[in-house]
Amino acid sequence: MTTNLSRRPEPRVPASAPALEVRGLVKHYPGVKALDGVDLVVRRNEVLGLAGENGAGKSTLLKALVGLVRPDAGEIWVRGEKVRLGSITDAANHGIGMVFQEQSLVPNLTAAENIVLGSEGPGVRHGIYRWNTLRRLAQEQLDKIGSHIDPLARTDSLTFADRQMVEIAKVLRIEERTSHPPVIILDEPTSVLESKEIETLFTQVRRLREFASVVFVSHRLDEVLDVCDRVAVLRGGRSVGEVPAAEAAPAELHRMMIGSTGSDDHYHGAAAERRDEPRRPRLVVRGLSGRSFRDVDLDVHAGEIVGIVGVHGSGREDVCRALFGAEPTTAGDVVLDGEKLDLSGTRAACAAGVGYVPAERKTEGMVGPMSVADNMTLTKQKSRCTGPVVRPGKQAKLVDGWIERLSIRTPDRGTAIQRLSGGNQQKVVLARWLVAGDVRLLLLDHPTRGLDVGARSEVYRLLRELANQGVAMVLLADSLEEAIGMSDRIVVMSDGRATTEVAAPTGDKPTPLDLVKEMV
Amino acid sequence: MSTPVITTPAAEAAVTGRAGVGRRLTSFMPVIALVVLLAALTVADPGFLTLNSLTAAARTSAPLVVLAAGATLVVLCGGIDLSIAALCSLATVFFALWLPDAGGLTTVAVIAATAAIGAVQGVAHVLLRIPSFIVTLGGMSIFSAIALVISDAGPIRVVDRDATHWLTLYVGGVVPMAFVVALLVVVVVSLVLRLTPLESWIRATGYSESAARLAGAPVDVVKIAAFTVSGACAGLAAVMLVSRNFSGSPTMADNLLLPAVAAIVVGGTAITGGHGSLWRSLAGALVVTLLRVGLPIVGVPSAYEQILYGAIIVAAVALTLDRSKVLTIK
Amino acid sequence: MTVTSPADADLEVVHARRPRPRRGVSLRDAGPPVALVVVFGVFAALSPGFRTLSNVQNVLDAAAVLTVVTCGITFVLMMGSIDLSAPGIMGASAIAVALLVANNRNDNDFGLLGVVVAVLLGAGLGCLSGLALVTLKVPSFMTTLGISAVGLGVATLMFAGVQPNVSDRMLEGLAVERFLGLAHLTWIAFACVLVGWLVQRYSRLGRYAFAIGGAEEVLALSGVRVAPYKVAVFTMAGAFYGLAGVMVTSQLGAGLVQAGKGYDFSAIAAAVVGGTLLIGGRGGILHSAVGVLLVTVLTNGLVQIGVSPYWQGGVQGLIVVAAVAAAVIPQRRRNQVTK
Amino acid sequence: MKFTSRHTAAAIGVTLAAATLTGCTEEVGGGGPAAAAGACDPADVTLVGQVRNESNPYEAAWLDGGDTFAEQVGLTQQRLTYDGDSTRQQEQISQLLAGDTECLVMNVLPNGDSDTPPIVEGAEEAGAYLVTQWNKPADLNVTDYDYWLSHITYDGVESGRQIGDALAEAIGGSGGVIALQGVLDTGAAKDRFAGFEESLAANPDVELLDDQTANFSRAEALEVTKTLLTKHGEDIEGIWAANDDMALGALEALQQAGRTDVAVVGIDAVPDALTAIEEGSMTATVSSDGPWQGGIGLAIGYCVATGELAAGDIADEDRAWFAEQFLIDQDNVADFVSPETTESDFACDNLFSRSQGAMS
Repeated sequence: MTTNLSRRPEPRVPASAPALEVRGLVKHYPGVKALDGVDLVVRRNEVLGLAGENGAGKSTLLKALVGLVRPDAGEIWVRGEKVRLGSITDAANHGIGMVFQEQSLVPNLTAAENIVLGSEGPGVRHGIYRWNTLRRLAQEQLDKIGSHIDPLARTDSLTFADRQMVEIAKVLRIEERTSHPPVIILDEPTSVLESKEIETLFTQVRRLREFASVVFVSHRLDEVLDVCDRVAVLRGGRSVGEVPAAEAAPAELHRMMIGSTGSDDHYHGAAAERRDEPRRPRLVVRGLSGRSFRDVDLDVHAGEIVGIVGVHGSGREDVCRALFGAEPTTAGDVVLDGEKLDLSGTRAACAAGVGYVPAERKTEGMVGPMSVADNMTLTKQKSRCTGPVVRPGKQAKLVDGWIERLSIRTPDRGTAIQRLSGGNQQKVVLARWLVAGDVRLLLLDHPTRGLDVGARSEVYRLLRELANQGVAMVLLADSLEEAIGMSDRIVVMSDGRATTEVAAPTGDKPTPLDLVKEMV
Repeated sequence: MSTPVITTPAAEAAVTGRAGVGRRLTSFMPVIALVVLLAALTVADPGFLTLNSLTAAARTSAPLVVLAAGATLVVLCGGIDLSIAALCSLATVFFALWLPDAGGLTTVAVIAATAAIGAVQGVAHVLLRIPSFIVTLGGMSIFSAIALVISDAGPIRVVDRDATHWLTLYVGGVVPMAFVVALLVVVVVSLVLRLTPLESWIRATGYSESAARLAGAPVDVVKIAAFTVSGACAGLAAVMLVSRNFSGSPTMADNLLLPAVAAIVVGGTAITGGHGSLWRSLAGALVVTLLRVGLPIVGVPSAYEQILYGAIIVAAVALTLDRSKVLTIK
Repeated sequence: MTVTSPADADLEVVHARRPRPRRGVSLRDAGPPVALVVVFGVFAALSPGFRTLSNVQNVLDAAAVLTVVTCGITFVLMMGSIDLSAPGIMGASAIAVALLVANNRNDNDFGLLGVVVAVLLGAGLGCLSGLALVTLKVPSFMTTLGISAVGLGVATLMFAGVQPNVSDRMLEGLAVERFLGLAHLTWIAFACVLVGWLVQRYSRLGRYAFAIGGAEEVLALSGVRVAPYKVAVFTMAGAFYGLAGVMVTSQLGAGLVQAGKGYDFSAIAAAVVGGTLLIGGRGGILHSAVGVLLVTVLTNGLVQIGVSPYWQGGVQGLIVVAAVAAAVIPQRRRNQVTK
Repeated sequence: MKFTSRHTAAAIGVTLAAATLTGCTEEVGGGGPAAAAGACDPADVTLVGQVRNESNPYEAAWLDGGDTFAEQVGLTQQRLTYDGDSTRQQEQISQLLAGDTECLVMNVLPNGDSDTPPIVEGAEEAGAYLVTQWNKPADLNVTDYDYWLSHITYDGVESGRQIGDALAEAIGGSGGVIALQGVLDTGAAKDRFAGFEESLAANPDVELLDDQTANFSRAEALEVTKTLLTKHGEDIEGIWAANDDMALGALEALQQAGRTDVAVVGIDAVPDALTAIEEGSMTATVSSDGPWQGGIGLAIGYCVATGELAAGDIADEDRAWFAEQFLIDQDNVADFVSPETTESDFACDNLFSRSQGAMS
């Protein structure tokens, strides 16, 4: 322990007691100790960052704080008072609320309803909605964070960033339940936001600090350091330390998270090794148009990684999907290795040696309840079949081989993929395209979304190796830094068009600021 | 390719025990339910558990088994086929009408026709993106209408019984041929699924259609194939019914729809898709058959019979459904 | 089942370049009413018998029972569940009401109270299927199928071999007496639509049913206990079926076990045609009411223009499929999930 | 798990193949019937009555009649209902025949004509005594079978004509009428309508405006009649219904339309129809005495099973016969309000006393 967190404040002085305190929290799951005596203090009017790799126990801890998980041992104190949080309502009554990683709004209700959902108060009398009151209540919440959303708009008609605002407005409702300043937990609020939206969010977080305590969780350490006052680090279900954000550097945090010194710049490590010789163009896209993009030209050479950057609505995701045949096109030619690529459907793309890693891993990337082996061999039947017949032995050998080569941590190949951690899931999804050894073009839509630093590094390394073997890649990166670090060239898309192309060779990388100028 | 260097000693949430006794038990639940029901019926009427009686029940169950087996494929893909019973009725009419001309080929012709009709539904579902519930609900009324019109709303006697005689035989003197055929359908289809990539495609489609599609699984083809097989099974079930009733009628099998769906669900196949199997439906169909014929035979009055039937199928599903595999219960 | 797939979200983000937050009814809801007008127009052009005032009254009267059943089923469908219990619940309530008001079987003469008890019986049976759903975690498809069988059994028990004939003036009058040219039952159906709409729009129950269909897990994360609302929705649906059973008894002047035969699928078809889709979170009472009218107009019109009764079912089936196809084709996407 | 299943599947496959090779036989267990002569101890006889459902007053009364007979001979009747579902009827019968069939007596109402052959053949094979009523394909001869003792029906043509004539008389010999047909797949529905057509031929001024099927159902008759009333309006002066349930449905439709001037006739003499005739809202019906039907079928089987009556002694004209029926109108309705069967109706020497002759 590098901290003095386990100090028990005695006697209790409510007035100066921390907003939230966790002492020795323990939680077992079958086969794993998710929390192994975590201590944490959240002071009043501060933004506390919470860092830790996947599996460090962050999400279990957060769930315990909002009553979704009942700890096996340990205590939770709120403003100097020991509490038992049996449900999310309990937590809300104690002024603790959480913005969940995956947006937790009901798409077909109005924004106002979502904001007051579960705590309608005077908005609902005897089970009857009073729409005017409801709207006023919601408006009050939106005003708090300075948002101008129409409270009666249907939530699914709002932009993503607006929905995030609704989400925060919703969490702030817990103020109504308690006279004390609330504790707001933000779990990975930025993972799907673009930089401009992130700025707006940070402004709101700083504003929240005026009257509340905030727990901020993110995989992006730079963000954590940017917005937080203090950062607490978890590792292996334990608190391993905390640092004032002003004094800390990402490298130091990273070291605390993984327990050894890691490379801050994990993008470039592998890149340095790559052979940088000119290659023939593998993918040639001319004048590709679709519902959300027009006249997109794109060249990708064998062994090259081309990043596409752009804000939400730039159409880059759709271009990516269109190249895989998953989004209709209205015009344009796509040639892969000299042959016209059939964009009529995903099957044709797969057959031509195109692979796609979707952004939404859980719903689109993998089939959760199915085994690692089945997920890995779902696409390339030749790899496990003789004629039309699946050869279990062949499949087992192949899958085990890839599990080993990619260091996929799984009890065995028959385990349901949904029971693996995010990074390992993503490796299985990537392996799907590699098993047949015929992949020529990989389309990567946020391949590292939701992965921790360690898992990210592994994915980067894997992608680099693939590039060295001559696979062409189109990368929609999670952050500008990632795009810059990983790509050889960067195409900027804006409003459905590919506007600029920026070269990004090793040693002569553009800065994020250069790109942002082009994007807007 | 080299092994990545960075290793993170993180606790794996994934490490949990292998299929425990509990999970093994859930996968045998349909059979357990069947045995319990049989035991209960025997207690109610000791005369029920005789070879003859079981043979008759097996013979009775054959069309239901076949119908349920076919529709199970559609359910595994995440859809539902409400048209099986109406299609089966239509097929009995086809059979009766075609038999004089087609003779021994009638069986094949009928199965081919219903398979084609099933395929058409599959294509409509896939191409027009209409939910299978609606396509097959529409199909149900359309097939009934066609059957009524071509049969002139009446049953058609089948005088020439040679074409269906083989189905009324008994294998080894005990096992009804119709049941053997039904078993064969279950076994053959199960084996085909297991031995080819079809099973993983079907499951992937049922669990997560978009993931399956983005993994390049031939989702559309698999779905159409499922509907085709379901149609073919309706045709085969029709031949079985004709062999039993010596006639074809436009409403003959209509009342088998809900029992067939009940059989699938009682077997523990998730109505949301992905999880389940044909042998489960086989067990489910036997449970439903025992309920349909067993309860009145052991002397349960008709009013109580319905109440019991309702209560027992709900209880059976509560027993057999493996909730760890089904995420949402709607 | 979550309605918005990630692909959906992307699509919306794209559209968001021209921000157009939607408040109320969208264009895609306009299909069924337009279809209703078109179908009505076609029949009116084809058949002089169809366009008479008395036939319009007849259509509205004929739609009454189906409307009430559909009101109930709509809430269940909005949650993304399904309900096949209408035949059983209607049968039970039909016999119950016939035995409770003045009749030829016993000396009961509870009048309106009898009606209330029958509706409560329906609500009770509906409650049972809801309870089985949330406590046993059995899919609603099966619980409601089971409850339907139970309802028929209860009805047969009460029937006891002798048809109960209603001699209660009030109950018989509902089907016979008219107000503004429409039978009282039809006005009851109107009232049900109104009540249903109010519940859907202004009650927590209705809004939550809608939300459960939209994103059930979100409600749980917001601290809402979903189970009671699910049970309540099934209970309310049961009450509607109970009322429908009473209405059938009023029309027939006798309690029939088969009073609700076929209403399960026709109500689902009507709701779906109206735009209340089976995935949940879409549509509503008014959509379903339009669907009921569409189906009833079709039935009536096909008889009026002399289509063979054998074909009528088939034509209706085709139109249901066509209506849904017309509704979904404009929104078709690649990689779209259709169950 | 995977591999276990695979092996199981393979094992099943092999077993099946082996079983198939062993050969197929015609039937399961048990010997064939020797002759249809019974020597059962009266106490060993099993009586089974099977009708569509108990939620139909006529059929419930039928089963009650069966109970009355069973009580008379000190036995109980097993009541079976198949909910109007042909498939289910066959399933029940075959399950029943798989049990002890030695002294089994069945009195069955087949769902439709086409359902009779498999029942008959099943009973013949199992050696169970069978009496069927109402529905039988014309070309299926009772005399070709040993255990199918008798088929009883009412002359549908006659009843259809009788009520047709009564209807014509009620509307004064001329005017428009509509007809509600029964389940088209049944002999009863066809015969009755044929009889009505005879009546129409005899009353040329009565015009048949429309005929629709309402499947013997009260609810369907209500809807169909409503639609036909809007279609033909005042032209309708009479409604001919192939059974009383439909007639009663039509009465409701008339009441809702505020029409009191339309004559309605039906067949079956269900209690409600008799009440309606007493009240004057319905014109006529034809009796078909459910309780007697429920008893007589069992009685014939019982007498043969116990040896009191040799199957061979039943005259050919008593193997398929029309039972006596009466036209009921306001004049004689009082006599039929509570139909009763007497013990002597079911005495072994009096079984065929209600015969109106063999089926032609």
